[in-house]
Amino acid sequence: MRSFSFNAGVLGELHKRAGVILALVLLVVVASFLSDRFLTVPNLMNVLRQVSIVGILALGMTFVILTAGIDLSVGSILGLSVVIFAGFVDQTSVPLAIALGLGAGVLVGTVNGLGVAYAGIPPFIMTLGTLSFARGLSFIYTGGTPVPILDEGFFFIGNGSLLGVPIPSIILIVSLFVCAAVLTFTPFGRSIYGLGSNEDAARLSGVPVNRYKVAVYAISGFFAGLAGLVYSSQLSIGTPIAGQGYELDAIAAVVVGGTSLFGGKGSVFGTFIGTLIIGILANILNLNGVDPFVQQLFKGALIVTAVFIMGRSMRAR
Amino acid sequence: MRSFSFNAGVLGELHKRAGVILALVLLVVVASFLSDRFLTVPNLMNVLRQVSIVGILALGMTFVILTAGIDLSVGSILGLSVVIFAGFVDQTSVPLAIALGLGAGVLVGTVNGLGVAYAGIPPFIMTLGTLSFARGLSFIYTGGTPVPILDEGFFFIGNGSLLGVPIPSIILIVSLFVCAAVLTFTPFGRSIYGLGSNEDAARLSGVPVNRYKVAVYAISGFFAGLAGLVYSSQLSIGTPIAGQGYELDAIAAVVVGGTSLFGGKGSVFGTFIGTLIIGILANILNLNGVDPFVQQLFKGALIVTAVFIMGRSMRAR
Amino acid sequence: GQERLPVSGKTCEELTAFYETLPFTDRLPLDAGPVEIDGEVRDITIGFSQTAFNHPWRVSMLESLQAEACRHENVSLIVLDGNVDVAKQNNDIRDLIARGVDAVVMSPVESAALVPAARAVMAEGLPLIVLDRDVPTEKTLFIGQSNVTMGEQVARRMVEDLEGSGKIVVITGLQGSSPAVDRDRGMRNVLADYPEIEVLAVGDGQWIREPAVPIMEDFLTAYPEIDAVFSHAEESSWGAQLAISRAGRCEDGILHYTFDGSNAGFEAVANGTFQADGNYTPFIADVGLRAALYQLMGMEIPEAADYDLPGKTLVLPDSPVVTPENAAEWAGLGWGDFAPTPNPCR
Amino acid sequence: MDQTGTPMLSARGLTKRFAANVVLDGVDFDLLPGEVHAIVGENGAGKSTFIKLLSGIYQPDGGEMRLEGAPASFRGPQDSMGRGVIVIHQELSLAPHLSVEENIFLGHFPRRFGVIDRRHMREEATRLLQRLLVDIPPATRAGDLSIAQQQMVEIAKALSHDARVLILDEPTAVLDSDRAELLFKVMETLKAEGIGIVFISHHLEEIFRIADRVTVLRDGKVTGTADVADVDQEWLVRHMVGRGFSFERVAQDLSDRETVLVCEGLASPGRFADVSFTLARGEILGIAGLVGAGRSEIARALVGTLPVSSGKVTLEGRAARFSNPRAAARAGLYYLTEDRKAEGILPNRPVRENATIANLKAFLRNGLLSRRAENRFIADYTRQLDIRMAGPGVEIRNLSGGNQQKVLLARALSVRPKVLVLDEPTRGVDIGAKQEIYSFIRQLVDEGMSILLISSEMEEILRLSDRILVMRQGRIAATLQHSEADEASIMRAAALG
Ligand SMILES: Nc1ncnc2c1ncn2[C@@H]1O[C@H](COP(=O)(O)OP(=O)(O)OP(=O)(O)O)[C@@H](O)[C@H]1O
Ligand SMILES: Nc1ncnc2c1ncn2[C@@H]1O[C@H](COP(=O)(O)OP(=O)(O)OP(=O)(O)O)[C@@H](O)[C@H]1O
Ligand SMILES: [Mg+2]
Ligand SMILES: [Mg+2]
Repeated sequence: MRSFSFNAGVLGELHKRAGVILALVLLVVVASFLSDRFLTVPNLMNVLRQVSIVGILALGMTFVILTAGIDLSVGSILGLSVVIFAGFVDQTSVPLAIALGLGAGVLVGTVNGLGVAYAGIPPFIMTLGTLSFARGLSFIYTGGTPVPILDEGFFFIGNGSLLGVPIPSIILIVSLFVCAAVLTFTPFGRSIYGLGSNEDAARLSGVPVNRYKVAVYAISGFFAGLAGLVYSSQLSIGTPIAGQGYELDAIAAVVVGGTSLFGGKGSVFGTFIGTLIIGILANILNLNGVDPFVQQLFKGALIVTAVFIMGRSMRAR
Repeated sequence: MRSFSFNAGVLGELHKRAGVILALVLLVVVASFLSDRFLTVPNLMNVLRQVSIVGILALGMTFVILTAGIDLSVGSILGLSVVIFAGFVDQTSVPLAIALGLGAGVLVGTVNGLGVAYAGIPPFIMTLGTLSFARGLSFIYTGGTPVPILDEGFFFIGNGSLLGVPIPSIILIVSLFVCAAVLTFTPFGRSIYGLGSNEDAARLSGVPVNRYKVAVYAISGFFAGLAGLVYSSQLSIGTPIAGQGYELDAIAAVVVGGTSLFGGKGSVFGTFIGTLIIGILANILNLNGVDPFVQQLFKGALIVTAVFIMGRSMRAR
Repeated sequence: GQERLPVSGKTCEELTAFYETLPFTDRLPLDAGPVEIDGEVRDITIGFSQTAFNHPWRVSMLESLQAEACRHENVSLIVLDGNVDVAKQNNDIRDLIARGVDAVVMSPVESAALVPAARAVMAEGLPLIVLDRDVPTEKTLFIGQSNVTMGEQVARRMVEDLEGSGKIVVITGLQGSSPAVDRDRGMRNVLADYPEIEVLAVGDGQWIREPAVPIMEDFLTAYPEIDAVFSHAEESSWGAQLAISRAGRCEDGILHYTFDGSNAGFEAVANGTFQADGNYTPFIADVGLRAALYQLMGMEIPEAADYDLPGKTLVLPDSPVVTPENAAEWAGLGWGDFAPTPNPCR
Repeated sequence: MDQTGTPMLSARGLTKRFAANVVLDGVDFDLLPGEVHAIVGENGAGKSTFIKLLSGIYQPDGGEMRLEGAPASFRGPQDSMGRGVIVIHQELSLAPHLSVEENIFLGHFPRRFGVIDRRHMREEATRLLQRLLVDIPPATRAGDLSIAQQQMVEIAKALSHDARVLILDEPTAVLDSDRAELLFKVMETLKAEGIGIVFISHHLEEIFRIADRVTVLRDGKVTGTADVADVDQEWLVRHMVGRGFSFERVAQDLSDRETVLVCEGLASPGRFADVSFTLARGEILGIAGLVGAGRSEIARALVGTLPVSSGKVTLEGRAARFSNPRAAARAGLYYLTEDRKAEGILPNRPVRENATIANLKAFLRNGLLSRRAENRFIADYTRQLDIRMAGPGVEIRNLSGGNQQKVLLARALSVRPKVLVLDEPTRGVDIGAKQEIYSFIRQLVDEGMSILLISSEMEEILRLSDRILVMRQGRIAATLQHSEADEASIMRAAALG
């Protein structure tokens, strides 16, 4: 590994991610043997659209996990933003609805961050609390009944395509590159790695640890809101149970993508590949009509195996 | 705190747990103002029985968290053992069914432990994998249909009383004292604290770290099986979805009880009190007929507040 | 064959025997044997996207589907589990399209949310049969019953038994899920006319037994007088009954009104444990599959009728709520082959 | 000493590599019964790695080990301990949440009927601590102890085993000279009992104080083994680094320099009180004292990580009571920690990022972080400080302690501080690296930087400082000019006030 480390740029990145890329390539090869439909453009576009919601959540989650934190509330934040979108799109205007929905995500995320950074509550607990709280809010707001969305323009966000690429996938990929740029090229991003690697050292080096922690949870909340936008526009409905359990899928994508739960190590590209791995697995099992109960076995086994295969980096602790 | 640390035994224990005990007392006082039915013997016995399933899970979870691990699979292990009990009680004999159900719990727990200790897979991921896997097994075993249990003796385990105390509560309390004794008085128990406190130190001191890690996950699996025994005998039914999401309740009980997610710090008595706090909250909300949506807000807020109130100890990281 | 089918784990042999007991085999009749399309017998693959397999009612629906498929050796099924997640179900249906199935049968998690998926199926020119919960968009056929009217029927029976006044507690299905919402709405529609009936408290039974027990225990503690439990699921009613017996309140004569329509539930009505059971049959998927095959064979679906949503519907006779009066004639005609839980008060 | 007897422990041709990096290369080593065998060498020479092979933490890639004549290959620490090879590792390794007595017996609790025999454990722990003249209640939580106290507990823990071979990897690095002397006394008794002791230290005078023989390691190879009586410091240094050293000190005239930092009556409750001093431009102000005197606390208070109850600080005439290290660094005051592992390095980040984290703004080009600029910066310091590593992309945890320290020094300089606080800057650093760091510090003050130098090493303080503050129990016991300071005057002030 050493000989490459001078090699900045793409090659270095590829090399660092070799394990997870290998896993992806392996899966693609196996998948294309298992189904001749797998490697068709429509199916690959399908996969890309299918992974967009969890993929977006996982991007935000990557920031949090890089700081050695965790955000269990993303599924509930998604649900909250979904019902807000649904409640406002048809009543007011699409831009206002979007602003409110994303704003709610940032708000709950900020509360998480304040609790973690300033009240010293462990991230697992703080976000477990908001998981329950935000879900409760969605239920109260809707009275438990799903709110249909009729606006056609809004529907287009989730279901339209540009140049044959589904818009949700474009949102995911643009977000990916923005996140990668922030993490690689800004002092903030770099400090996130430092803070995750050794919080005390980062603090002594002058990193505004608390503020940055608030920021990462706010970012995670923002992306949960963005995922909610994709969700509600794709499905034209604001259901208060939206996103239940997605936090575990998002965390799995991040970790399968090679980011360490102990912080300081990983990348959003890895997370994207992790998302694809999980998405392709689900796709190929569906294409082959594997018994849904048996699919659960595969899913469980895949997460563990993927982390094991490329795992050296996480065993470091 | 120093001046008390000589004081082993009850007084020391009380002092160390002052925060969480205070929280419990506060809650009891508030609860008895909110409902005159709260402080009645039948209601308190109810609470004690109601908390028994999560309480038993939380005991096993305490072992795992003391080693700085986490076990997300306990809900699924509970589900697996529940369907095994249901599948064998009426077909074979109660003792055989119990042995098989508990054995399955220990087995899955052992797999968790082997993955964490020897394959170096982070506990969060390993147990997330078995969460999915064990749940899949329960579904496959039952074909998705609950299996009724008709045996009267088995029913008694979950619903009978001894001297007015429900048997599930007796199981919980006996387990509590056994766990406390193991953690306090045996080399294994103290080593668990050491290993959670500083794994490298424990390894260098000759603690068989890997074997003990396997053991704590096996213990957690065992208690998940035991909770499954209480579940299935109380409800006379083996449903494959039993225990879904219980892992978060169990973790919440452990952490509200003052055990640190970073390992090395905490006790099963704390966990028991944490369990009671959460159980009493649910009880008092139900007694007052609080809307289930609003209950979620309370639950979220309680977890965070409880950890904050008594939190100094966990902010240590 | 002896091969065990996915999810249900049953063999075709078992399912063929079971087929004889299904209630609607006379609708859209279709002979056993290979299905010919344009005079040729080729493999036909039908995709089935189920809400989730987390409840035996859903498994029973699948069994009725599998039983029909077993009658035609060239018809095979791909069965997917929506996991109570509209986004996942949406994805699943697109995977079915990618897989190149000949028709899609789906039972949506949430009606409005599956519109895009439904449109995608129709855009491919595939027959789309929607079961149980409708989608407000174009489709080949919808088959289902209304949870709202069923909620009304059960509530009306309760009002009759209580003679228009009393105190009740409600244990809902999983909060936010559409049958829970609809059954509740049906009940509220009826109770609006009976101000003397007081809803003391509402708890979330999540369709299952375990959460209903502590909820009911706490309700029993809080309210010395409860006349009836209105529960959205038989399972939750069993949980409530357990709580009643443990609280020593068997003598109170608390009445149970519930839903699901399982054979075990009917037996419990017959022996007096439940007063009414909303007869919500899952055995509509065989009809759905036949409708899809009709469509593939280029046949008209005889009884398809227009209704207030896009597409057509097949109206099935309303199954009456099962009460002590008609419980005997319904014995064995419900779903599920498991025994009822013994009433702990006896 | 019986030079011909069977060695307690011997190694022949022991080789260990990490990936392509050969860390140990054919090491031969013998430990005789009842001898103290010292191992010396530069940072990264492979001393700790050698110890880890001897105790089964690593498995060798070549060569063999023998324990009392019989071939030995240890599967892990448990295995080696079971056979009487006891190690005190370089990194402190206590479990902070366990009590002192539990730490001592962790891994081999005394049992009775399967449970821990607490009474026996308490008695034994008390006896061991008394033997080390350590006055710590055995029920104290280990995490509440000072570093020096923790090290004493480590020693007690080692003594709690039935050791045949005792290996001490830099045990004195965090001890003051009194404590170190105590340890040597204990080592002498153990020696007399026939136990073989391996002793590692960068303090060469300690080698002459306690060791019988010495083996010098350089780049993973043995460059010499000798009876201590036959060699001198010059010989050791030559074998370690291949050249000799001389420490020269030039006194500066600071009378006309402007004052940069003024500290008046600074106090932090329970830690220190009434601390006043001034620091001139280009001055090195040494702060001496016994371990626990409160020196690090002053530094921490200055950069805002410890609360201050009263007092006034000015930096270049401006009020300088900072609430966090960030504000301090912005104003030109930077603190380089004594605890490299806990709050210095970003262990799993590359060297490059470790060097630049404190002032990332300086590496922005067109608003984006420029890896090129960062590489240029680290390359610069790699040359100036002679940092030895495979490249700026290696994770810093793979560097030896001395090289880590040099990277952290580069980090401190990236903020271009006016005042740099160095806390134990050469702790665990070898003699060669130390020399390089010293001359570098000289260079910094020549360029006009002012330095507060906290150190427990008398020689370091005396050699570098222009003036010396001596702390005792949280107060300044004396302020000595360079001309009047010597070891005796400092010790007198530190110990007696
Ligand atoms: N786990 C490891 N992986 C890769 N390289 C390592 C590892 N451990 C040690 N090294 C390298 O091996 C060399 C020897 O390290 P070691 O810790 O044995 O040195 P040392 O002589 O004890 O130094 P010091 O005096 O600083 O303690 C160093 O270059 C170090 O970077
Ligand atoms: N973790 C701790 N918990 C409680 N007290 C501590 C802790 N660490 C240090 N102390 C106390 O703080 C005071 C100063 O400790 P410290 O050893 O850092 O002083 P110092 O003068 O900086 O010494 P040195 O830098 O040589 O280690 C001592 O009284 C010590 O006992
Ligand atoms: Mg070393
Ligand atoms: Mg210090």
